[in-house]
Amino acid sequence: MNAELLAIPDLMPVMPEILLVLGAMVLLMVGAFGGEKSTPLVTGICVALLTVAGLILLVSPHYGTTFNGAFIQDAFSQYMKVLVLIGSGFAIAMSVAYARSQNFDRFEYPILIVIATVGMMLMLSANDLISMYLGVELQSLALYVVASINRDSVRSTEAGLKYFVLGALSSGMLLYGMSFIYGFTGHTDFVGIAAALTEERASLGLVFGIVFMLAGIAFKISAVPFHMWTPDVYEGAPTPVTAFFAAAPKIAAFGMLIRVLIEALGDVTTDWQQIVVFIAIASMALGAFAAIGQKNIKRLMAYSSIGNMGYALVGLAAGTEAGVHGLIVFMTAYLAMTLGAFACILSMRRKEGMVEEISDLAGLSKTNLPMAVLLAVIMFSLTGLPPLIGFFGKFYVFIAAMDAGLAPLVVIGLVTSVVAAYYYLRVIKVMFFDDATGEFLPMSGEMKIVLGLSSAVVGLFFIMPEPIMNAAANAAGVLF
Amino acid sequence: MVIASRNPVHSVLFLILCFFNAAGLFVLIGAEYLAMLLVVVYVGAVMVLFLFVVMMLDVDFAEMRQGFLQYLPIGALIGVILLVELLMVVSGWYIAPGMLGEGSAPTPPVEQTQNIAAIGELLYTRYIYWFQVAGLVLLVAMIGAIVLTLRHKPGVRRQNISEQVARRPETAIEVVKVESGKGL
Amino acid sequence: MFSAIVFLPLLGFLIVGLFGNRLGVKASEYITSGFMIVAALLSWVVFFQYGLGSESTQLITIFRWITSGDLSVNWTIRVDTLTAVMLVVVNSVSCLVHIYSIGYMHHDPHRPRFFAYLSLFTFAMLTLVTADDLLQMFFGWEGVGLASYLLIGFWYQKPSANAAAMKAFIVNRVGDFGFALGIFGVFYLYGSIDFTSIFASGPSLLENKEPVLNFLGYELMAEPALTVVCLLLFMGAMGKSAQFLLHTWLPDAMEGPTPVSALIHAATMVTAGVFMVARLAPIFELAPTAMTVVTFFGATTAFFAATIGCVQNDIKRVIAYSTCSQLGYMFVALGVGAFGVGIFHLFTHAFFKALLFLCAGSVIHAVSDEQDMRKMGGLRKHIPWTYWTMMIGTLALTGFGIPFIGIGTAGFVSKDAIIEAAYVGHNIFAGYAFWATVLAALLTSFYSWRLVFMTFHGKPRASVDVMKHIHESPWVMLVPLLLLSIGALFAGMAFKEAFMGHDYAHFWKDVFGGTNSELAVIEEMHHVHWLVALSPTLA
Amino acid sequence: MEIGLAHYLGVAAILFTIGIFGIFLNRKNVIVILMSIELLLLAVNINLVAFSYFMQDMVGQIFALLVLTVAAAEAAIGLAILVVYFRNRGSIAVEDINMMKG
Amino acid sequence: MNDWSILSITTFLPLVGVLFILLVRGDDPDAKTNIRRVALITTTFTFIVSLFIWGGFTNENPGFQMVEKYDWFGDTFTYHMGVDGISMLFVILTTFLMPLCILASWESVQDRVKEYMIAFLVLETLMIGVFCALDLVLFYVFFEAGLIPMFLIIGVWGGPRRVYASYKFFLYTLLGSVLMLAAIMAMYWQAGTLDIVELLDKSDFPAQMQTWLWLAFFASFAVKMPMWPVHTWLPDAHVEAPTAGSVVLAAILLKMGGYGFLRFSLPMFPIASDMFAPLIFTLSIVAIIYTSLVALAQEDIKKLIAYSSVAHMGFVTMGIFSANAQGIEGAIFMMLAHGLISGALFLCVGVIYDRMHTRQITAYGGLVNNMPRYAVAFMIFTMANVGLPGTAGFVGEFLTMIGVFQVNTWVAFFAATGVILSAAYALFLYRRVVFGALEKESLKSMLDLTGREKLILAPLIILTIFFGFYPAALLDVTSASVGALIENYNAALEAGGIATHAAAAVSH
Repeated sequence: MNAELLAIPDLMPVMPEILLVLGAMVLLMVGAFGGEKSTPLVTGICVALLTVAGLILLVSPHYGTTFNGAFIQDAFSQYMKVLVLIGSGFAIAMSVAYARSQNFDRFEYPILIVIATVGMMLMLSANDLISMYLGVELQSLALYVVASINRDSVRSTEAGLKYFVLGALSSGMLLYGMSFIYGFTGHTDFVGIAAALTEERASLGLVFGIVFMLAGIAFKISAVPFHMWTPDVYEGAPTPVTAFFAAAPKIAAFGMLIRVLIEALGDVTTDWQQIVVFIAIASMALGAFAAIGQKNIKRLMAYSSIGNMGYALVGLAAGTEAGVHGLIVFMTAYLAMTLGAFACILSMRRKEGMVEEISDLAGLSKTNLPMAVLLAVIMFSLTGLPPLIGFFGKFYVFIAAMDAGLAPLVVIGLVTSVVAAYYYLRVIKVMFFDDATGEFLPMSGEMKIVLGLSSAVVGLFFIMPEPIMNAAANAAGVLF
Repeated sequence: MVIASRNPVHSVLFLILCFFNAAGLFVLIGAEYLAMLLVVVYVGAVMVLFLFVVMMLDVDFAEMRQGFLQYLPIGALIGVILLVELLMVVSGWYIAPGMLGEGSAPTPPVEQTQNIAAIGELLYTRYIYWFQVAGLVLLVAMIGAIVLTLRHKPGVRRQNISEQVARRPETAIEVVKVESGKGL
Repeated sequence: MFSAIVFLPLLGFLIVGLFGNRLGVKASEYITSGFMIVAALLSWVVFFQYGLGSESTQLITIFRWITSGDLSVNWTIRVDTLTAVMLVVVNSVSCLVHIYSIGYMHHDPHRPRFFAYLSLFTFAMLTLVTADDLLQMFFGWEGVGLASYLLIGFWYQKPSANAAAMKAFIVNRVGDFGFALGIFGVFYLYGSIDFTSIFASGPSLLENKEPVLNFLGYELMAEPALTVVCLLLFMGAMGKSAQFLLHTWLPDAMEGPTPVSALIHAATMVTAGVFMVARLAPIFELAPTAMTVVTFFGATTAFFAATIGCVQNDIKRVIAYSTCSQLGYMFVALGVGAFGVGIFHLFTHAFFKALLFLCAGSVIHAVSDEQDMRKMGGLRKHIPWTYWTMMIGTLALTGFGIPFIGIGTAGFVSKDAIIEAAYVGHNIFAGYAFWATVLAALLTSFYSWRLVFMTFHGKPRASVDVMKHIHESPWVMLVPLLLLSIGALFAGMAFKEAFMGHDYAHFWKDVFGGTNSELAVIEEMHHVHWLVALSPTLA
Repeated sequence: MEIGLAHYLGVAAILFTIGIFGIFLNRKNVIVILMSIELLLLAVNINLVAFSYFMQDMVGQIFALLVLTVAAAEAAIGLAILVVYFRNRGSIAVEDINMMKG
Repeated sequence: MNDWSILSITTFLPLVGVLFILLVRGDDPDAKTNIRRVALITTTFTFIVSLFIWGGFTNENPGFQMVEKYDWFGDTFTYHMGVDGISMLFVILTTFLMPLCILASWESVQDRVKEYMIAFLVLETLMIGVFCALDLVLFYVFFEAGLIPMFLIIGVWGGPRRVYASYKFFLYTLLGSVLMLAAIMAMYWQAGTLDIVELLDKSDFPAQMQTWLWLAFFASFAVKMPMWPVHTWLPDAHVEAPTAGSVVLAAILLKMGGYGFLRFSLPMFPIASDMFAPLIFTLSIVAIIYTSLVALAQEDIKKLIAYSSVAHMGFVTMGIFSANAQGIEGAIFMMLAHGLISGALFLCVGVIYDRMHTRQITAYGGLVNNMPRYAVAFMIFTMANVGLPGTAGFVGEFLTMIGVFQVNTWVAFFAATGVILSAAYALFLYRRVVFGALEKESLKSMLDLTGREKLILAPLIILTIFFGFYPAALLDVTSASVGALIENYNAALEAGGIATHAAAAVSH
């Protein structure tokens, strides 16, 4: 027994996660003993926890690896974690009003989100296939539950079931791929894999491993052809849950994907680039075309997110630092836009309850102009119109792909974004051109805040782009 | 047969059989602890759970096979292709000689340490992190299962001990002043 | 002085156009007419200075217009003999028409507008004739087109007037299409479009032995290139001067008020094409083929229009077709190289054709706006002044005169000269032109006298009601008639020597490029066979 | 005949294929799908253990152990969701999971 | 000379107006009036400020002037503004027309006045920005962002088929411009910079690549111009847009396409431009002739004018790709003139639309009887549209044709037929609307131009005629820059081994 094994690992890099886990457990106790009454308290503390964790990350990050290289904290994971925390925090905050009106104010809900968040953070910090897998599972299991949290609703549980079946399948594929990689390289840690790969060229077995692993991750980011669950889950899950699904897990999965592909498999880029390119094209195309006929705004957002994942994959396909940089910017943009959009969707409340048809937005510009304007801004941003953030996100992604010689991919991406523009425009059209069919209840305070903040980022990013751009560049830089 | 049998109960049983076989394989290559675990955890716990659920849900199994064949040709085709490819991949698999024992944690010689001890030694020291996270995963599973399935049925009387203990005359007895001639 | 000539009409137009309604009708009439009288007098002064006197070509640059790369165009007034002649024609006729209109239009509520248009037209025509470059000419060219459009459509409530106005404008545009292309071609060949430099570098172009122009896929040598350019320009002239194929607008244009017909469609605008060809004589001379085509079209039009003139019943249409025909004569003269002769006919024609139109206007005025000759007749007694001036005009048109002794009406002198020129001309269509013009002259006599007889002689065919109202026109209309009569009678004899006789060289100086061909034609003309000389008279 | 790595991997591959097959071909019963997933994970485990043994590397076994753990957790959650769904819908036939289409 | 960032000030001044408008509360008539006033004052003030740009502009300098450059997105792209002879006048055109647009919508827009004015002011900022931007991305940002307010203007305040029209407008334009975006990225990859000035200096993309880049840019600008056959969005957009929207669309937004050709296609991809010139010529000719014929058959006034715009833009593209001084200067002049004239025409249509609420030609007739002043104004613009010499419309037409004649006579030949056709449709329109007897009862109560309408149309009339007689005022501004552009173009062609037209032409 050597001393190295017995030394207490450096816990500083893991502080935010530890904080969250402990907090979650304590809250579980609070909830269990406090009963239903404690829900608001638990919710509030959860948001606070996430905030604190985020602040720790922002203010005093400890870079470095720990647990014998299983866990890594660097600028990249720091940046992505902050995004994830923002996504989760806002998702919890947005659910408050909804929960109150829809009778599912269960204290477990915020706690599960916190744990899922921890899972995501672990994914982002994973420096090892096993850490990665555990992170994925931690997150996924929590999400399965969250999806079907509204257990009395058929749609919610059906969404949960679908999500679970396909998620578990994806885990299986992910694992199978991992086992091949392990078998081929003899290592599960990224450093070891990378080292093993530099020695010899990739064999068929490794390629299979990569294919299976990518397929598994593609499920998590809902990229075509593993997107089937997305629209149904988006539609079926309670709206705040959908908001959460749309934002944080995507970012985390992407961060993980980037790290594994760049850090571990960076030397066999050619082997996975083809796959990524294919997935990207398929996602962009499906996201653009399938959304056209949608009537439910949540389904619309689902297809929108599929498409957006396609764009993000374009940046990954480039496989360069510029590509990752673009991808990070894009994900930032995506987060802001998604949160804003869902804040609006969650505000579509009428006296008789929530509505989620696009046509319900008719005449919003007459009944609630600020909301209409901000939602329009977000939609235009999703379309990719300058000077909104969506444009710059896409721009950086595409320019990197162009740089990597993937011009056809770029052109396809741009063309699909025009097709996608059609359905985003339809939302705007309904809000601005059609006559009102009824009014929504006034927006709740937290929605206003979320919407305000996110649309401020979306709309005003171009004035002060440096902080985000520099941080993203920094984050991308550490991977190369 | 796990996937093909008409009755899910049979499926479960076949699955158990399958796990036993796998455990046997594990034993063959020296992973005794895992083999045991497989039997205990899977066969003992998970499969029983499955069986329980299957029986509890009591689905109508009569029409189980219908429609199965309609997707069979194409499904079989895909399955066969996948299988052939996989077999092609794995049949030529060899471990590069240089990689033997070069892994992150070489297996100690069997004479020195037992399999279970070797695992334990690593798991609680170097890989404590994974151990903890796995624990967390189980916690989530627990919370999730409870959240989803536990329900307080209205109308069920429950004993509330602290309430009973804290019972005071003031709360227990209502003193009613009865006006004369009126009755209650 | 030159600026005054050109810009007084513009001033008139602006004042009346902008403030006409405030100034009142009378003031509008007097302002425009007054300006025109001044301009007309000044242009006679110029005519004597430059034509009969010895002043040489003068250029007055006003300001830059378009400068782009090599292309440089200025607003310029170019004064030489040709310009002087045109100034006289334009301003005199315009001035008289203004005065005449005061009487003719006195029923109309929109008189200020009418006078403004007239002045605008005059201004455009003046910029055309004083242009020193093709573009300014084009400006005037289109300007008169616009004014013509406005004036033809003056009675905008009449759908036929609107249609005619549109037709005039669009058919003219077809011609302009060629003109514009011609301008481009000139610029391409010469790198410049002002007359001075074109004329200066004209002949040197022919020395170039390489293909100089790729036109519609054909590589053209210098001479064919020039021919193409000239033909394109001529197309413009055809449109404006209502030559065969593009003549259709002219008869329709008679929908406009009669003074307009007199001014635009007889004396001035339609002669713009003739003027343009004459102005570009130095280029046309380098392209004999183009000259041949000009001859052909001129001759064809002269004959063809005359035949149609014979069967028209509308008094104005008869005169309109006669105009067409006479323009054909002019082009014949130009085509055979007798530029001076062509311009001389333009000059004389202006007098008698304006006279005829104004007379016709007077007739129409008398019979309560009836234009159909079949409903006239026997008017001689009722409107004697008109009758006699009309007679003079008709005599001039038919070219009445006594051969060999040089006494005759204006038309006699100039038309004879053209027929002679055609006879001696050297291009392959000259012979055709000769016979066409002779026959046309015959037909001219026929339709002219038919007109006079149908209108003034015989029994009245108008309704009694109309006959009761017949009255002689007021003096303000008759004075222009008399003045024009004088011109129609004597202009030919008075200026014959200057335009095409012995003073030729002194008069024209080097306006037509100074080459010898036209001198030769003039020379030969003087020695033609007596029968040829006699033919028009016989006809 | 010596039983080599390829044989283990072959068995795993067959199991994996059957698992996939079971998920996609099953049109009737969700529970069978869950079992198919278990098959997938078992295949993975065989792979891992085989690699671990032939490479003389303990990490594979530890990985397999963790996979086992997680698989159990997953099964629990999966069954829980299934039960909840069954309560709401009264059926667990795959065909009936069709509330949402598009 | 550039002490006070005049370009940025001009560009963003309208946004200040937006802020003030946001401060106005309430929805009553007074508030609306205040909003309109604020918008008017802002745009007028912007115009005045922009005149200082012209004042400070040196005609002889072919390079960029009043340059401002700040870091923006790190080293990828910068905030780089500047004008040269090609772009400066477009800025002035924009600022000049905006107050007129505001005035034109003074009474016709009663619904959501606040949003309307904001949309217009934002649009103004973006339009000015397009012409000032000296960084490709900055350019693209302004270029694309303009879609947003325009989309809303058409969609919210438009006519009955506004949704269809706005969609078509948006998607057509977007599709074109994303391809341009791809090209921009490729340029960045190749040249390592997106600075327009630097790209202009070293436009040495390989010939093969130039072809693709050119096509991508073409896709965007051709839609924007719009060139046949991608023009179909324009008539719809015009017909449905409110008057002021049509004016902006016709007068300024279309010009972005031409400006783009001049700024990018020609100087940056000379070899490809040379190669594709025949294509452009063909499309231009088809545009000129075909759309003129289509215009002839229109029953809707605005549609007719829209088609005439397409035809006129045909002249512009033709002129630009003739790549000589006359052609290019003519094209620029034509764009400016068309800005004034077509804008004015749409305003004229707006005048009667406000009274009758129909744009059907058959609904009118004989307006001259009770609207003589209107008839005069309409006549002047019709004639300018026809390209009558003495109006601004002529100079551009003439120069482009004379320019193209030197390159290809076929093109000039067919373009000249457009002159005939334009006369036909314009006069046909005029005749049906204005001339004739006043027979329709509904028209008899129509009043002549109000003071406000006179105020709008008067400056346009004056300028239309002024520039017809003295185009040098504009041509002098452009000549130096155009000269430099052509010089570089020919030099690049020679370097590329292609005989230039200048060499082929006869020595003068």
